[in-house]
Amino acid sequence: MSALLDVQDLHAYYGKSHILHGVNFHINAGEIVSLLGRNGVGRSTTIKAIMGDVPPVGVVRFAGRDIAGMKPHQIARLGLGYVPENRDVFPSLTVRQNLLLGQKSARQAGRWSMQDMFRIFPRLEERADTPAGVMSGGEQQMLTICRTLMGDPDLVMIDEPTEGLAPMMVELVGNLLAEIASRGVAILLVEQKLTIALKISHRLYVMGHGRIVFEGSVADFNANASVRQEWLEV
Amino acid sequence: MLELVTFSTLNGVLYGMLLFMMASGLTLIFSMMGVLNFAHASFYMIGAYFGFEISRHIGFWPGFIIAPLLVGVVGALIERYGLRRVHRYGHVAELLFTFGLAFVIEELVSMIWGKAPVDYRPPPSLDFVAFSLFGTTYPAYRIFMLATAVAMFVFLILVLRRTRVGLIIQAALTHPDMVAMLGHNVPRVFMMVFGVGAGLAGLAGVIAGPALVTQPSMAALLGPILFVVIVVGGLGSLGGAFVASLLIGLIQTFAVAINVSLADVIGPTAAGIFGELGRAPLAQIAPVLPYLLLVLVLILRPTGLFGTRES
Amino acid sequence: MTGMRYLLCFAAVAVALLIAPVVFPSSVAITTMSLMGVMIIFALSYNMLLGQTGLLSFGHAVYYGLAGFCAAHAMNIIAAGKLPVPLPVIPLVGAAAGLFFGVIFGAVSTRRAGTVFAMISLGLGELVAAFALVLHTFFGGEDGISTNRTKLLAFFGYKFGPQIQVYYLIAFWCFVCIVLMYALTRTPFGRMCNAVRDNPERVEFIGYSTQRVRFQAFVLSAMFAGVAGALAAINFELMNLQSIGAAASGQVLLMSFVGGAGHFAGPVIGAIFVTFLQVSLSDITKAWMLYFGLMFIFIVMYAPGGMAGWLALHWPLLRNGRIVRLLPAYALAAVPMLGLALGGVMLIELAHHMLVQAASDGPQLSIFGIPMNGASPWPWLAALVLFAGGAFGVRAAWPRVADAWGRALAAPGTTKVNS
Amino acid sequence: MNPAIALRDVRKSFGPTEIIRGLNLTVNRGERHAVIGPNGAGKSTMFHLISGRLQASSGVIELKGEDITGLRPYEINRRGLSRSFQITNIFPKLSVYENLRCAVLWSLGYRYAFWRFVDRLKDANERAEEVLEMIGLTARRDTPAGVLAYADQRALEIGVTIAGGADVIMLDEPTAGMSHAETEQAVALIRKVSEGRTLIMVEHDMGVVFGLADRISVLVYGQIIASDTPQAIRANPAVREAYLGEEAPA
Repeated sequence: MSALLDVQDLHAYYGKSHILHGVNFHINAGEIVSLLGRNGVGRSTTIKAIMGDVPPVGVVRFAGRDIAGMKPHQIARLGLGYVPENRDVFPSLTVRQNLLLGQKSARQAGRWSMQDMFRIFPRLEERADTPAGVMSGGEQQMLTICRTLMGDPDLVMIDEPTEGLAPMMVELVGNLLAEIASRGVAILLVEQKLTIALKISHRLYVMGHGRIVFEGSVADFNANASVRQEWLEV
Repeated sequence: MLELVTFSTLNGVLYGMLLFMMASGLTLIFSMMGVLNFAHASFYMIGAYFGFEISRHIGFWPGFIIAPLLVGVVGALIERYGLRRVHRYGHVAELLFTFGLAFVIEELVSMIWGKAPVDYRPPPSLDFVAFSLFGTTYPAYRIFMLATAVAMFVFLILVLRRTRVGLIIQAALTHPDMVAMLGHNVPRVFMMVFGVGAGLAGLAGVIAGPALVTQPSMAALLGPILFVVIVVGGLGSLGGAFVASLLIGLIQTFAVAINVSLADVIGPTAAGIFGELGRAPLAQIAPVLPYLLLVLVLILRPTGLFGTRES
Repeated sequence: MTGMRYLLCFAAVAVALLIAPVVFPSSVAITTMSLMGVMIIFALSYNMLLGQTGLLSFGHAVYYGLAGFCAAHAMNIIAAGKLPVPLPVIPLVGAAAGLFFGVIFGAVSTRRAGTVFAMISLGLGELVAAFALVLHTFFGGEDGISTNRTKLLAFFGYKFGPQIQVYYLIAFWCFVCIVLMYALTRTPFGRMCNAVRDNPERVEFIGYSTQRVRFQAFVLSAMFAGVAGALAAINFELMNLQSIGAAASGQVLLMSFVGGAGHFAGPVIGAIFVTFLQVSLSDITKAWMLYFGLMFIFIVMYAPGGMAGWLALHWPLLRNGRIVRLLPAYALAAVPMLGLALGGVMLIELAHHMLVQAASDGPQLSIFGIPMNGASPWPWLAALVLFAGGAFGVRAAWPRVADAWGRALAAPGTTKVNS
Repeated sequence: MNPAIALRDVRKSFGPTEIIRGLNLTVNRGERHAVIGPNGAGKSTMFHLISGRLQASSGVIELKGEDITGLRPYEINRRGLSRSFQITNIFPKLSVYENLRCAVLWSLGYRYAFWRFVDRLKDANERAEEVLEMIGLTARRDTPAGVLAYADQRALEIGVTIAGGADVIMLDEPTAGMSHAETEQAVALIRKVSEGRTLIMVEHDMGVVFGLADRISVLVYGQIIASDTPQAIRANPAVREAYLGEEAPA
């Protein structure tokens, strides 16, 4: 069986800076995969390159199609969802309008409806008609994930969803990720912390200096203390 | 006095609404693409000329519909094959491109239709007196202009607030990249907004042409005022553009109507202090007022009345 | 460049200015060259803003025009009062006036940069133009203010009646201004102008106030524009509202950009070229303003460095002789380009003639000396074929040019130019 | 003696979100101080506040005992603080040499002079040459800065920062985006240029941090949670928690 997302020898540059030095990894349909690593090792750049936000050099195949060189909106339309790290909610629009914009067209019927979102996060329903800009960081994080889900992706790539969140919120995010996976949607989770990643991931990748430096299951990772020390800890 | 106030208010609001029909497109384009479109008033002029040309052959009403659409298409094509190309050289190049475009459009128009004003008239169906007040008559065509402008305004608000496309536009104003990554074709939205903005300006031209003078310098006369409107209102603020349009519309019409000089108001000393300026009637100084307002606003409130960003 | 090379360069400029009237002695040529001299100063002063400091102004003619009016009034006062002031110092009056208005308006406009600065400059330009319509005493209304340069104190016996004497007066000031403005670029202030243009943000982190740099650049630039304005007043013996308005501001922008804002010599080339076109093209075709605009758009889209930028791109190749490798590709591309241009010109001329002149002069016209009938479809067809064929040919030939460039640059011993 | 830099209860909000929440930090004179912390903790914001690019919502910032809160960047720079940027921030069309010369002009007192030639300013030229050699770009002296290779641009970024001779220098991720070999060179350069000065840097590469810093502060969620020697920081359970999200072992 071929992977849902297959990345081979991916390079990427920010201006003149060579950030990715040949990244290889893959994600199968319905799988939860975490991409770990310290700040600045190229995790965010990896997803941005896949999304076409940073020009990718190398092979990026999604659902059997070569997507390197496509425009971000074309890639999104193929079923690849992206939740950015800086939680780009549309601040002047209401929560409901933000969610509506997640849909790619007005008539789209997918795995997720607005009601689903409100059921999972009652808080969003309470604030449905308030501008998204006035919500707390955690609520905005929920909103961005839900907004992406409204587009009915087959794979969501989520960049540091727990960054700066209170422990209770972190747990909520964890639950949401589990719910996403339960509907057969694959997840690529980019994280620095291990809290959620170790709990829910099927497989892990660790990045260092623009390359993948470790690949394996959670058990493999736990068994290999040197990886943790060299590439993640202070 | 009451007569003067009534008619000046009517005309001022009318002029203000016309300004807003252009300023709204200009503001949207600026907010989205960061481009101050120098050629925006040129679209207004093309609208008037297209309207004139069509009305000559098949009548005013077809022109009223077709001309703005044509201008919109021209605008969209210019965005797609001109502006988008220049984008990579930065904002200065974009500004210069639209500057050159305004120049070329003026030359083309005077080449095709001549330098003298053309005879673009209101349709006979609207060529009557709407009402008369205190012995002065008010033409029905002006009422029609006002109605069109208000209808346009309502339409714009509805599209922006109530439709999906409006939502996408609002979101793309601040976060174009994120909007694209949700699967919306942002470049196409830009092109559309540019086209619709141009079309709105064209519509303003179609309806203003018969009331004012349709001539090749009409763009150059109006363009700078338009910039005053959007800077005074606050760059990127649609509400600000609306208020500033009305403000400038009213100031201009009242200034023209009131035939008083500074010397009449504060006595002959004014002439001593302000010299010629003190003696000149307000009507003569009227063209200066918008720019004076612009400079004042920039000194006292650099973000404009409702703006949030400085540049 | 070493000191010796500057001296040589300036000496060459001086010699060129001196002998130009000998080489082109016709009265038309001398009138044109006088105007070019004025425009060179004006365009260079504009480029202190656009090219050196990165400020796009749409109202630079304000300083040129106001200084011109001041100079005209000064000349009239001097003549009326028989004051012992000779004509050659009048440009200093212009400089002072430019400086004065530069300080006043600069204080308002240089608080901001970028698009907002551009808008303020446009607004100030319109403001002054609108005031000029009201203030008849100073601006003279539609007629403007006329003056008589010969009524001033004779300068070593010269009364500056003949145009050739005026030419040398302008040439002298032109030379002085070129040297001064070039010298300015070599000072700490000049370097900081460039730094502000390149990266205003970082400038604040190496100890400089960007606003102060912009203000100083603005004031000095207005001063030089003032010199140009005073020379214009001397040259025409008349200042009117056109010299202060948006059209004049647009023209100086056009000159600087077409010539190339990125190089010191760019505006000089632009001023000479555009003035020459204005004088010569306006005789040949009535649609010259249109060509002008199209040329400008072409340069914005395809050669944002202007003519000087294009030359500078070829300079290293010319020096090491590799330019010959480009010639075949250039020759190949030149043919369709010529076709494209010819076709375009024919279309415009045909359209212009049929729309504007045919009613009175009939459908007969001549383009490049070739007579044709605008009412017949054949010239139109020919023009279309030339235009479309040319466009197609340019597209086809372009990869060859790019390829030749790549190879000429990649050849060893050439300084690599990355983009 | 007053510390080089002191921040007292500094806060900064963007709209409703508070990014810096009562930050306290002391950097002693002559030390090399690294600031680390997870993404979004507010490290760059803190740099912007100290250097004057952003204005603090409340709190006090002192430079060598002098209150610099609310001053413009150039005023702070003139008081002896100079900073670099995370994203290279040089003068792209000017040559490498001109970049450095521009950076030394103010400190040598040339201000906005338009009556003297830069080429004749002996001290400015000597200083620029000196820095040029120090950052190892002598061979690229006349190249426009915009076409330099990335690592060279980063070196120039540091050069422009130190050229003015400020005694407090702040480097924002000086090795970001560099390869291994380039990072090593950068570390050597930083060591050299920070000799005898106070250095504050934000850095993600732990090798660089532990190799250079005398003291380390950990910034999490807008607050400094620890400020100590490298060994102490490595052993600090709160730091572990912040980085890995694991409960600290009891």
